[in-house]
Amino acid sequence: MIIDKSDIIENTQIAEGIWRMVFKSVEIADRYLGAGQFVSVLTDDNWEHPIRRPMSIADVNEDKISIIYKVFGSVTQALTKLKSKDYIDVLGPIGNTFNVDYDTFYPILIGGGIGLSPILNLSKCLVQKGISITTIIGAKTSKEHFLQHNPNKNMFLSTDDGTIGINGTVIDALNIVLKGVKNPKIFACGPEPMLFSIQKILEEKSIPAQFSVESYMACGVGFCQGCVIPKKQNNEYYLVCKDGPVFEANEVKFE
Amino acid sequence: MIIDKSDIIENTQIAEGIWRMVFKSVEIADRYLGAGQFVSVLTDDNWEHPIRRPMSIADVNEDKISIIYKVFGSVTQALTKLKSKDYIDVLGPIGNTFNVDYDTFYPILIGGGIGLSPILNLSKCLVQKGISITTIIGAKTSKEHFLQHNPNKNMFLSTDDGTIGINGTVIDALNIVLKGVKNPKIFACGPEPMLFSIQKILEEKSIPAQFSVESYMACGVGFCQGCVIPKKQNNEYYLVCKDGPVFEANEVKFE
Amino acid sequence: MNRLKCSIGSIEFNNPIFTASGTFGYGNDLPEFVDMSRLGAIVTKSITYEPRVGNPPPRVVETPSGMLNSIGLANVGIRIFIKDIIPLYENIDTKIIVNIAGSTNGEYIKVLKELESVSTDIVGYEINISCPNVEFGGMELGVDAKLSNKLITELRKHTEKLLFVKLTPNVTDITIIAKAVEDAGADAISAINTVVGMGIDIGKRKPTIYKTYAGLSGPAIKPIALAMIHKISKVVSIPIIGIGGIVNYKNVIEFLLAGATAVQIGTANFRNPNAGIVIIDELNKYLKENGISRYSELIGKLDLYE
Amino acid sequence: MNRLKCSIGSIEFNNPIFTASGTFGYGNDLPEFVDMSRLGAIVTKSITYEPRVGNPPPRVVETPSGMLNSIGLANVGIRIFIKDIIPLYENIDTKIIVNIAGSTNGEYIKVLKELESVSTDIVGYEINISCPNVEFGGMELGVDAKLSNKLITELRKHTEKLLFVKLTPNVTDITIIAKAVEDAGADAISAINTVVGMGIDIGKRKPTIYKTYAGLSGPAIKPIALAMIHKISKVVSIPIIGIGGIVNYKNVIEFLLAGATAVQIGTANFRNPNAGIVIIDELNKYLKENGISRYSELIGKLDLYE
Ligand SMILES: Cc1cc2nc3c(=O)[nH]c(=O)nc-3n(C[C@H](O)[C@H](O)[C@H](O)COP(=O)(O)OP(=O)(O)OC[C@H]3O[C@@H](n4cnc5c(N)ncnc54)[C@H](O)[C@@H]3O)c2cc1C
Ligand SMILES: Cc1cc2nc3c(=O)[nH]c(=O)nc-3n(C[C@H](O)[C@H](O)[C@H](O)COP(=O)(O)OP(=O)(O)OC[C@H]3O[C@@H](n4cnc5c(N)ncnc54)[C@H](O)[C@@H]3O)c2cc1C
Ligand SMILES: Cc1cc2nc3c(=O)[nH]c(=O)nc-3n(C[C@H](O)[C@H](O)[C@H](O)COP(=O)(O)O)c2cc1C
Ligand SMILES: Cc1cc2nc3c(=O)[nH]c(=O)nc-3n(C[C@H](O)[C@H](O)[C@H](O)COP(=O)(O)O)c2cc1C
Ligand code: FES
Ligand code: FES
Repeated sequence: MIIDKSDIIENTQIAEGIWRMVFKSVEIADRYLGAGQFVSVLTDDNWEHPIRRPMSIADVNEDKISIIYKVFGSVTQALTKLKSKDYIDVLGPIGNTFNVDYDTFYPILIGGGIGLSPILNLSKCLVQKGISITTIIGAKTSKEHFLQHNPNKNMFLSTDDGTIGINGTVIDALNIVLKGVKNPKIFACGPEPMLFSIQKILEEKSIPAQFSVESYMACGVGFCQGCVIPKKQNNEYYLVCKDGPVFEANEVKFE
Repeated sequence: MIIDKSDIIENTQIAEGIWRMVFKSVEIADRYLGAGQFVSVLTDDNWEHPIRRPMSIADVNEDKISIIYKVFGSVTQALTKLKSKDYIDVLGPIGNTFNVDYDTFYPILIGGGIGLSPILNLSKCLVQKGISITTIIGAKTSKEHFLQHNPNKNMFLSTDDGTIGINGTVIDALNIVLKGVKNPKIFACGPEPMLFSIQKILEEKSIPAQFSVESYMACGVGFCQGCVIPKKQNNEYYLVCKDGPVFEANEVKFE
Repeated sequence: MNRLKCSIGSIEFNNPIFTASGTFGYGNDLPEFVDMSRLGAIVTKSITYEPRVGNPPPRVVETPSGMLNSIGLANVGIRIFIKDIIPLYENIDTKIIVNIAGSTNGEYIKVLKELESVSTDIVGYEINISCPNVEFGGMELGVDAKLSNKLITELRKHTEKLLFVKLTPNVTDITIIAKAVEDAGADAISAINTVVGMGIDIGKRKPTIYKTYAGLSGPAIKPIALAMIHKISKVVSIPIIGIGGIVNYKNVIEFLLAGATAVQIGTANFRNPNAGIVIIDELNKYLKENGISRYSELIGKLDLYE
Repeated sequence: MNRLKCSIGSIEFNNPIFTASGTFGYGNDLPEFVDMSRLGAIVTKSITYEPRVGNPPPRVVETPSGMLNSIGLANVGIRIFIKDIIPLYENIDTKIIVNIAGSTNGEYIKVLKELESVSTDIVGYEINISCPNVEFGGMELGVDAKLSNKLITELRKHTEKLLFVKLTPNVTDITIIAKAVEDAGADAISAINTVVGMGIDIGKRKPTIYKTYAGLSGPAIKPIALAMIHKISKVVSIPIIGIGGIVNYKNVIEFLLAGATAVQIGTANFRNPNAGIVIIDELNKYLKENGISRYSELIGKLDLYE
């Protein structure tokens, strides 16, 4: 892990309210371990927003690192103002990675909302290795999608309003996909309610899964003890930044 | 007075640490009364710096308004980042104007440090009217000057280190200039110690003067009662934003 | 439909957005572009019996997301206020609340009585027992439940108009003071006044404010204000006027959810004298878009975790 | 020449820049790029007798120029601390101060005694009587001069190591508590802990922190901290460790001028775990450029207006 003032190479809108930023950091790329890890960014010297913002790594290509972000509030809004040649202050890489035992299982990847970054990253890695997988990416409506629905290539999009891909949530898509595969293992990232629903379905069907989870973070380095998520087995907590962000689905509890 | 989101036309460095910004505001230009008035600017939606920054009007040319600013701290630093086509949130025009009874007096204009904006403004107005004046502009060193020392045209620069113009402060320059004129009246703007020194000299010599003074301002509109300067005659205060910024030299007290 | 109608005691306000004392003058001398009739009410700068010139400069300075001030209750005094300013209120239909400060109980009472003795359109008084920048009437009075109760009990006897009491946050337990002034007959509690703070100019090695200590306001103190209002709302049944760092309609909703019936805009007026009016428009829009027919449905509607 | 040498009690620190409790872990698990040996000292996360899992999330949230936290003293407990963490300190030469918290006087004493019973390189203790996020050991203890005096008097009996006492700002008059703990034998006063605050998520209509109330830290509270430190410095003669919103060397100088002998960096570590080290370098540069041969020349050198 390192803090690097990284040069921005690209920062463009790729769907409604969704942006991709590519920046260059040899330091971070050198330390990068794989899909699941994230970085934490600072837009500028402004102390109105003292806290960094965590962003999953969507892709690492040599020393070029991509993140995909949704414009939520002030800081993501400020991110959109940055241009190539500006720099961004990045802490990373942070956290652990997905562990895909693809010899035993058939990987189904699910990304909901802005949870798609680590999923796209993982998907690309697995495809490059020639492993066959199915990917499901969900959004509210077609405008928020920047990928192609392509069931032939096992790439399923879903939209709540049915404007593209499968009409419904990623859960609906998952139920369809599950019918056609054997020995599935799920790798999912997305909003808590989505992970919670997936958790319930998988428990019923005894399907293993790994989740990349979110939690409000003040530091990203284990200092603040802020980023907790309850353990399933007892009343203790995991730190998402140190113990995660990737957990076995049966390790974590959603409330 | 109005608040206007004004388009920036130009924002360039003109000397060491000194910038000129020109922005367009029909609304403010319409209400502008003359040299001495100022505006108060807000760089952006950032609440780390809740308070506007007052800046004297250096020039009004139709709907184009110029300010000249020195990079002091965070906000003036942030100002330098703005480019033409960006906008700036401006409150103004604020305050009163110099009152130059040039029929009776010979105007000597003195600007020290960043106090040169209203002086340049006044100087241009008087010259355009064909009135003969003397202007003295002081700085620490030649790098902070962007004007030409031109005694033939009654334009004197001074520098503390003698790197351009008269070696010394504006007071040294004033003492030289005073020798050659009759019935002088001084119009000055600059740091408090400078105005204080001028005040003492003029009192001795019974020369009238008007000062444009500064004070820390929270509102610029008379709400906060923050921008006070002591009255000379009693223990009360003037509000610089409502009663000033221009005062007769014998009205105000420096401590 | 006026979604923003707001009642406190017997008075109906057009909306719950007021301007805070000391941040809007007396309401008589506004920039041309401010239409103050849109505001729910204006709370005047604190009025004392004698005129006060206030403290030497520097009186104000910026801090991270806030500002410090020590104005020292500069004001024209009650006589000039009655003679020169009150008559101007006849021509406006914004509701006026006069903020009163004093150095002794007697001074508060004298000011209130002077105001009661003239016929005015003033709808009420806000009693400032919380100014951090004077000795009495601030740190001594406002932190002592008994003294506060005694003063408000006395003032209550002399007026039937609205009586707001403005509390200081510089106290171990604000709920005790809140309870004491409710018991004394206050119609509402205004909270919070500024938090004691200090700034230092490292170049000059001097305080940034002449009086060394000053009052902190602005967004920086919003979390402190929200906590105090939420705590007060648990112990009193009179309305609370929420104050502290409000700069947009979202902040207003935070204060409503915490338990405030109305709010006051302070520091934000310095950045934009129209801040209150912008907020009224934003708030209306929010209510409309969310199908909320009366803003008051939001008051205290906070869903705690435990 | 070490311009930054700093003495508190019998201990010499390399410099007056410490990290604040709860913002740097136990000092045992740092990002690779942090060279903690550069720091004057590390104050550990608060240790209690039993391990504590802490509060449910959300535990932290940003506010304007600050943040709220309610971690709930999550920590490994004294036994694991002694078994697993203290041995690691042998391999480092940064000075360690252990912050102690408890739910009863007895708990504080038990934790201190456990630590005294093992031979360690720890140079001292910081007694946290100011955590806003637990009932006792926070709001009850730290706001009561008698209780505070009693606890510190007791603890003093059991150790000759440095004893810092960390005070809460959530009190009407912090100088009374400061005096009480000085009288009890404290070697230094650490001030301030966080200010009670609250945030509200208007979308969810819930508090932003699970426990409703939380502790405000960061630049927003710097003016409050400076005022308190300046006030404390007028009534005590033991050193003060200034804490609250320090993010750069200029802020450190403000605290020194206000009367602090050393400072602690808290929230700034979250933005950059190297914040303290950056500040040490900046401060050294400033002293050099200004021809100041010992930083301590700045302590309390504030030139008041009146
Ligand atoms: C491990 C992790 C990976 C993430 N990856 C991505 C990603 O790839 N793309 C993406 O768009 N978003 C991602 N997020 C969420 C992202 O951090 C927030 O959207 C962002 O911080 C919002 O900041 P804001 O100032 O725009 O909004 P704000 O108005 O500050 O906040 C809006 C919401 O964002 C969340 N948020 C804000 N600050 C933080 C924080 N410090 N830590 C965690 N959550 C916060 C909160 O839920 C908050 O309510 C990730 C979060 C985590 C924890
Ligand atoms: C009537 C008036 C006219 C001015 N005209 C000019 C001008 O034409 N050009 C120019 O460069 N500067 C002018 N100034 C000064 C200018 O406002 C400050 O330099 C600027 O605010 C510095 O802001 P900052 O954030 O960069 O620095 P900061 O770090 O915030 O402050 C540096 C210093 O600037 C001064 N300052 C900061 N904020 C204010 C404020 N709100 N009101 C008054 N002073 C403040 C203080 O002395 C402070 O110590 C004028 C000031 C006044 C009162
Ligand atoms: C410059 C200034 C002057 C103030 N004067 C008064 C006053 O005279 N009487 C009073 O009761 N409160 C006074 N206040 C406090 C405000 O009314 C308000 O309680 C406080 O500023 C917090 O609100 P804010 O954060 O929105 O500014 C003053 C505040 C400021 C900033
Ligand atoms: C996340 C977090 C956890 C904290 N935990 C503790 C703690 O365990 N014990 C303690 O005495 N202070 C604790 N504090 C308070 C800090 O040590 C410090 O007093 C406070 O944050 C103010 O300093 P700052 O503004 O530099 O952060 C904590 C602060 C934060 C932000
Ligand atoms: S974000 Fe601070 S411990 Fe995980
Ligand atoms: S700046 Fe507020 S009254 Fe002048």
